[in-house]
Amino acid sequence: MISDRLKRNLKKEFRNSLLAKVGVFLMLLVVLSATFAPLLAPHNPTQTNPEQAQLPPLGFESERETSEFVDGEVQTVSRSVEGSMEHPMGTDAVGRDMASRILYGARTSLLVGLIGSAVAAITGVTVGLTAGYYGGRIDDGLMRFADVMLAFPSLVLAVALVGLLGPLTVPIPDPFVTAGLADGMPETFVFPVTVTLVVALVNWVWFARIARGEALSLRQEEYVKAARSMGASDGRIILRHVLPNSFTPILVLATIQVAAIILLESALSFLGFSGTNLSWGFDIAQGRNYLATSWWIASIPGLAIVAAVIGINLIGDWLRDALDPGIEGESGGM
Amino acid sequence: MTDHDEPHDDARRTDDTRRTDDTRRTDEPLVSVRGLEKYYYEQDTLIDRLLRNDPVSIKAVDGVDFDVYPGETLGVVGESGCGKSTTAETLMRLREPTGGSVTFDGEEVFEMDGDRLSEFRKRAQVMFQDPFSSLDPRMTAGQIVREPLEIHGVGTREERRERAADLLERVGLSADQTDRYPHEFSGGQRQRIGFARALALEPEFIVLDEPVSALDVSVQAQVLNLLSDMQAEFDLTYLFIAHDLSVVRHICDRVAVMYLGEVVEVGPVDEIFENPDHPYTEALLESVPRADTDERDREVTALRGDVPSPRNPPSGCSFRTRCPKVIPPDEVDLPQKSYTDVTTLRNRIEREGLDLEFVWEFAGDPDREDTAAFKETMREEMFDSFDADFAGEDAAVMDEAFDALAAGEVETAAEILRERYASVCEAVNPELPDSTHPAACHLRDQPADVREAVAAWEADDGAAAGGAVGDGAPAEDAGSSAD
Amino acid sequence: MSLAKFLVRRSLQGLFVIWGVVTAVFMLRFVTPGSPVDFVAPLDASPELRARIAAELGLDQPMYIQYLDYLWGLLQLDMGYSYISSTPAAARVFARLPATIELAVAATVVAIVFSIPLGVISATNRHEPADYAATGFSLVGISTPNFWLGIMLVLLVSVQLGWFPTGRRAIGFWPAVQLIWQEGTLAGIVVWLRYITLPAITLGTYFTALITRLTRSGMLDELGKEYVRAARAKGLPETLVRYKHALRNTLIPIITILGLQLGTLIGGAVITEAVFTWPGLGTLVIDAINSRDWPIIQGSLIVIGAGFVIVNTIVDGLYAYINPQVVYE
Amino acid sequence: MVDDDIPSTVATSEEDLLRVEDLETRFFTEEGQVNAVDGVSFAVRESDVFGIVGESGSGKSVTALSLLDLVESPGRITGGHIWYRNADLAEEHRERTPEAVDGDFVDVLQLSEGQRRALRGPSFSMIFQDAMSAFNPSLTVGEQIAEAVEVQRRAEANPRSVRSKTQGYGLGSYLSGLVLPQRDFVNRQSKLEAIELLEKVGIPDPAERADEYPSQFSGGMLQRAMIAMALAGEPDVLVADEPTTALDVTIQAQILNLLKDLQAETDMSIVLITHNLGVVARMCDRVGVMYAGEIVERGTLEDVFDDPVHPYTQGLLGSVPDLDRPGDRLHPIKGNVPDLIDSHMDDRCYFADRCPKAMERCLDPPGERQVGGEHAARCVLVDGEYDESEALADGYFEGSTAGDAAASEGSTADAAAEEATSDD
Repeated sequence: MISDRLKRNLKKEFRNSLLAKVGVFLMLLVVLSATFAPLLAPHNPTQTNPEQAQLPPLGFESERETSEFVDGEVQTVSRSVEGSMEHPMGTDAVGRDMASRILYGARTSLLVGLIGSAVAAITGVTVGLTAGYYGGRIDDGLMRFADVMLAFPSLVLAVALVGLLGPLTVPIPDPFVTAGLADGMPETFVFPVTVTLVVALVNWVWFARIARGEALSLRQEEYVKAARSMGASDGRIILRHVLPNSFTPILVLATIQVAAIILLESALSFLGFSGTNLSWGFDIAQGRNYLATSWWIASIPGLAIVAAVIGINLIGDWLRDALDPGIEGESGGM
Repeated sequence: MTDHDEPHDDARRTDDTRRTDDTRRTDEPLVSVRGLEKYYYEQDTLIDRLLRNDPVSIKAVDGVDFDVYPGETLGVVGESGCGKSTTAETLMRLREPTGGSVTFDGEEVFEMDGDRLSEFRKRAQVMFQDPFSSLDPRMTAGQIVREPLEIHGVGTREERRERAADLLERVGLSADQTDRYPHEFSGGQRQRIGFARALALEPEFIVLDEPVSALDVSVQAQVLNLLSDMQAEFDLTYLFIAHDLSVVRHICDRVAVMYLGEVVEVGPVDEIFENPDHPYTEALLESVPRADTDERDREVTALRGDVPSPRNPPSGCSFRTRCPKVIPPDEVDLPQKSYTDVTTLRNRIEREGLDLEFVWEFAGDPDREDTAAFKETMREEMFDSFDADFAGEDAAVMDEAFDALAAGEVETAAEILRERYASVCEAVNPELPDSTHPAACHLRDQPADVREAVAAWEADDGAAAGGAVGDGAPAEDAGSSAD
Repeated sequence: MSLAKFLVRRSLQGLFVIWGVVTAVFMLRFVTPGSPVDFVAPLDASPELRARIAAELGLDQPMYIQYLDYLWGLLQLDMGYSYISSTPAAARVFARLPATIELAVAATVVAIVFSIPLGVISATNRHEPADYAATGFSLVGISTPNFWLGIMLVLLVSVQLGWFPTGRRAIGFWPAVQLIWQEGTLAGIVVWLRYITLPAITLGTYFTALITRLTRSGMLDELGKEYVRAARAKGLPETLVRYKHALRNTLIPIITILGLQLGTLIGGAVITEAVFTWPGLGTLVIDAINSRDWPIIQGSLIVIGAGFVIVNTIVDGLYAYINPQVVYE
Repeated sequence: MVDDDIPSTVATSEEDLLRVEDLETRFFTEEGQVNAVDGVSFAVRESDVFGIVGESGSGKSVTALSLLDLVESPGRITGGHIWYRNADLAEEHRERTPEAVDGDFVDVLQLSEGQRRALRGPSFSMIFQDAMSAFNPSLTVGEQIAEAVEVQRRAEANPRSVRSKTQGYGLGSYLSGLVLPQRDFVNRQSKLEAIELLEKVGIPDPAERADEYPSQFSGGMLQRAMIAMALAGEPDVLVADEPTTALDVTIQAQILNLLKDLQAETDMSIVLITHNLGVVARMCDRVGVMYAGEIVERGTLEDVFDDPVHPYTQGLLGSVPDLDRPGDRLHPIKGNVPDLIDSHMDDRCYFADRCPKAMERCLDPPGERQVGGEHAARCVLVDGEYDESEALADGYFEGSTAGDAAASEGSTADAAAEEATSDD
C-alpha cells in the first residue's frame, strides 16, 4: 500500500528532519528493550530482595534508615548508600531491580499499544468505511453510536470496563527462556488481555470517524465514479480504491493511537486495574509511596513512558509530514 | 424529437462534411432521455420532521429531454449549476433519478439489472473533468487502463496487459510510461489516460464530462484533436458536457443549452451559434470574449443579475428574471428596455427583497418623510429613461406603486405592479416543441398544451387582471402537465 | 436556516445522545459478570436472604421494567440509593461535582492562558529559538502521563520545596468566594488557590501543549491563505492581518476541538484526583467501581456523559454564534 | 545564468506609469531553485490596460505578486527594478535615497519594506482569481472593505513622510479596540464608505449585503465586492490576477464591463493577468505574452494578435477554437510547459523543444529584439526567416527533458508559490 513515491517522501523527510531521527532512535530503543528484555535484563525483574531494597541509581547517594544493634539496643541508624553497577537504576521498595523492570515494562506497553491500536484500527476502519461509503441510515446509526461512545472519556470508560469485567491475563511462554538463553528470567510473560481489548474498544471510534470522513470524500472522487460507471462492485471499489487512498491518514492515526494507548495503559496500571505487575504505570504507583525516601522508584518509569511516547509522536509527525504533504490533514483526530 | 442529419462516421468537422440537408433522420437514437429529473432534498432528517420543517427540494435536473444519435456528438452547454453534469451522471446511473426515463439502444436504463446492467456498463463509458481526481493516485497508468477489463473479465492477464499498452499508445503515450503513477504525468497526459480507460471496453457511447476545461489552451487543443480522431476511428457517439462555447462549436454536431435544470434550446450546432432562438443562448454567445482585435470595441450587453437559486426557482420560464426580452402583456406599450426595468424592479420586490432603508438613505432622507424625494430616487436609480417612456396609465401605476413602497407596503406595491405588468413568461413555463431546432421560449413556437395554457392565462388575466396567476404555483402546474 | 433553528436542532441532537448515554450506562450492568447481590449480601447469606435483597433492589424485575423505572427515576433526578452507604446516589454524585468542575475549569484556564500566546509566538517566529522552545515544550507536554507529572510536581514542589500542599481540597471555590463578602477576607481564596494550583497544572499541561500545537499549525495554515495575502494587498497593518484575520480563524476550529477534548479533560481529571486525593467525581467513581456500588457508578457515568454532551452543545452554539457561516451551510 | 546582451528597454514613453525592468523572482524549494519570473520587462502607461497572458506555470501570477511585493517565502524577488512614476514620492526620496530615484520615477524595489507596504492601497492594489478565498470567511464583506477604506483614510490623515510609521497599529491598539468600540480600527464613517463602494460596483441592496458573510455571496457578487475592496484606496495601478477565470461567461461579461467602466471613470491603469486570449482582446491596450518566466513577445494588442512573431504566440492563437469561424483541426503546440526548475532548464530558448521552427541558433538564449514600434519578441525569427537547413533534428530534446517536463506540471512556478505558502 506504500507506493514508491511515499517511500521517497519518507526517506527525504527522514534525511531532513532531526526530530524524525530522534523519534526512530527512541522507538528502536523501546522495541529492542521489549524484544530482548530477557537477554538484556541484569536480574529477574520479579525477584524480591529485602536486603537490597531502595538502592539508588548509579551515581546517586541516598540516606537510608536501618534498625541496627548498637550497644545492645535496637537503634535507628542513618546510613548512606551508593548506587552501583549491580543495579544501575537502583532497586524498588522490595529490592527488585529497576533496570530489569523498565526493560520488561517496555514489553507490556508496546504489546498493549500495538495490539490495542491494531484491533481498534481494524474494527474502526471496517465500520467507518462501510458507513461512509454507503451513507444514509447505516451512516446515521453509526455516527449517533459514535457520539454516545465519545461522550464517555476513554479513561473513565476503560476504568469502568476493566474494573467491572476484571483483569483477565494470559501467560505467554518466553521464547528466550524456553530456548535456554536466559536462565533465571521469568518463564512466562503476562499479557493483559482485558486491558488490551478495552483500550481497543474505547479507541476504535476515532478510526471509524476518520475512515468515515475519508470514505465520504473519496466517494465523490471522480475515479470512484469512474469505477462505478465501469460496473465495479462496491466491494471492489472499497478494497481497491477507497481503502488504499484512505490508508495514509489511518496510518498516521494508528501511530498516534499507539502513543495514546500506552498512556492509557499506564494510567490503568497506575490505578491498579491492569492485572500485570510488570508495567511502568504499576511501578509509578508503587514508587509514589516512597517519594520522600526513594525518588527514583516513581521517576524512572515515568521517564521511560515519556521517552517512548515522544518517540512515537515524533514518528507520527514524520509520517504525517512525509505522507500527507498537500492534503489538508485532520490534525490527529484526538 | 428527431433530428434532420444523416448519420456520419467522420467526426472531423470540416466544412464539406457539415450536414445541412433537411431530410428527416431515419435512424433510431442511441440514447434517448425523457423527462429526466433529479431532485435533492434539504432539511429532510428525522429532527426536521420533529421540528416540522418542510423539506426543501433542489431541482438540479428538472425534466430534461434529448436524444443522441449514433455517431454524432451532442454538446450540452450551460453555466455552473445548470445541471449538465448531474444530467450526465444520472443518465449513466451514477445517481438515482427522481423521475423520467433514459433508453439506451431501446432499453430502459433505470430498469436494468444483472447482466443487462453489466452490458450497459460495457457499452457506455464516462470520461471525467478533473485530471487530478479522475485517476486513482495509487494505481499506475497500466493498472488504470486494465481495470475495466478486469471488472468485466475480458481476456487473460497477458492480453489485458497488451491491450492496455496498445490503448496508451493510441492516445499518444509511450509504452514505457505504463508503470508510472498519475502524478508523474501532466494534466493533458492524465486526460489521455482517462480517455484510454474509457476506450478499453470498446464502448459505443462515451459521456465526456468537461474533458478539457481544466487544461491549458495549447494542451486542450491536443486533447480535442485526439477526441475527434478516436471518434472517427472507433465510430463513437459522444455526449459532450462543456461550459466553453468555442470548444462546443468546434467539436459538436448538435447542441443542447441548459439553464437551471432545464434544456432551453436544442439544435444543429451551426443554427444554434448563428441563429440562436432562445434569448439565453443569444446572451451566452454574446458574452464570450473573442480572441480578436475587434473585440475591444464590440458592445456587449451582459445579462443582469445572477442565476437564481435552484432552491427557489422562478415561476414560469426559469430565465425570465434575467431575460432582456420578457414579453409585456398586450395592454402595456413600453419600450423593451423600460419594461425590462419594470421586471427587474418586480424581481427585486418579490424575490430578492428590496432594501427600502437604503433607498431612503440614498434619497438623503433617512427619516422617511420626503416621499417625493423617495420617488425621485426610485425613478432615477431603477430606470434608464423613466420620464421619457412612462406616461399615462404606466406613470400612474408606477406612481401608485412608489407610494406604496414609500409607505413601506411592499406587498401592496408588488400587487399593483403585478396587476399591470405580469408577463406570460412568469405564468406559463415554456416547453420544447417537437422540431429540429426547438427553443423553450414564448417568443417561439410552443407545443399545443403550452399554447392552451397561455390562452387560458390570457383569458384569466383579462378577467381577473392577472392577480392570482402571478404567484406561479398554478401556472407551473399548467406547464408541467404538458409532459 | 436561522441561528435559533440551528440551536433547537443541535439541542435535540444532544438530548438524543444523552438518552443513548443513559441506555449504554444502564446496559453496562447487564454485561458485567456477577450480580450486585454478591457485593451487597453477606458472604454467608441464605438464598432467601439473597432473593429478598434482590427484590429490594428491584433486580427481580424484567430488564425493560428496570430500565423504564430507572429512566423515570432519572427524570426526577433519582438515581437510586448507594448499596454501600444507603444514601441517595444523586446527592453523593452532585456533592462531588463542584470539585471536578473547579479542577477542569482551572486546568482549562491554565491551558488557554499559556497556550495561545505560545502558539502565536511559535508560528510568527518560525524556525527561531522561541519556536523551537515552544515546539519542544508541546511535544514533551503531550507525551507526559499526567499522573506521573502530578507525582513529580508533588516530589519537587511540595516535598522538596514545601510550597504547596501535597493533596486534598481544603475549601471549595464557592465557599471561598462567599467568605470574601461574609467575612471580608481573602484567606479562603488564597487557601483555595494553594490547593488547586498543582492539580490544575497537572491536568492543564497536556492541554496547554495540545493547544499550542494546534494554534501553531493552524496559524501557519491561515497565514498562508489567500485572504491574508489579500489583506496585505490592501495595505492592512500587519497586527490586524495576524490577529484580527489569521488568529481569529485559527481559534474558531480550535473551539470545536476543545469541545471534543473535554472527554480527555474529564478522564485526566479522574486520574489527577486520584493523585491528589481530590474529592471529585473521579475518586468517587473509582471507589464505586471497586465496591460495585452500581447506583453510584451509573449516576457518575451519566453525569459525566451528559456533561460532555451539554458542554459540546453549548460549544457548538457559541461556534455558530461567533462564526455564522456554519449556520448557512 | 548568462542573459542576453541587449538591454531590454523598449520604447519608453512619456505616459509610462510603471516600468518593470529585468524583474527576477525565484523560489528556493526543496526540488531546487525555481525561476518563476526570469528577467521580465514591460511598461504600463497611464490609464492603460496592460495584459499579461500565458498558460499555467508561465510565471504570470508570480509577476503580479511581485508588483505588490507579496511574494512569500521561500520565494524572493532577486533582481530588477520596478520604476513607478509618482512625483511626490520621488521628491520625498530624492535626498535620502538618490539611487532609487530617476526623474519622477522611483524604484519601488529599493525602498524599505515599510515604505513599500505603504504603497499598497493608494498606489497599487490587487484583485485575485478566487474571491471566495480572498475574503476572510469569518468577517463580513462590509467590514473587510471598510478596512481597506480605513487604511486609506489613515494614510491621508498623516503626512506622507510618516506614512509608513502610521502602519504601527500595534497589538495594544488592536486589543483595546476589542474592548472599546470607539478604539476599533474601522469606524462608522469607513463602514458607510464601504457601502457606497459596494453600490458603485453594482451590488443591489448594498447596505444589507455589507453585513453578510462571503459565503452568502454568489461568485459574481463577491468578485464585485473584491473589486470594491481594491478600489477603496483609489489606486494608480490595479493588478487583476485572473479576475474572471472562476466565473461563468455571463458573469464574466458583467465583470469585464464593470472593470471597463470603472477604469474609464477613475483613469487608473490595470495590469490584467489572464490565460484567456478573449479577455485580453476585450480589455487590453498592450499585451505581453509570458512563457517559462519570460515575456516572449509584447506590443500593442494589434501587434501581438494580428502580427505575432514568436512561434509560441502563434501557437497559442492557433490553439483556441474560434467561436464565429468554426473549422478545421486545431493546431496545438506539442509537448508540455516546462517546470522552471533552474537545474532542469538548459541555457537556450525555453520554447525550442516545443517550437516547430527550432533552429540551431535557438540553443543560445535569445535576447529581446525589436520588431518595430513597441513590438518586441524574444525570438531569432525577428532577425530572419526560418531556415530549414538549420533546423534541429526531430527528437533533439527527447530523453533530456521530455520525461521531466511531463512529471513536473505540479511543481511549476505558481504551484511552487502555492506549496511554499501552504507548507508547514
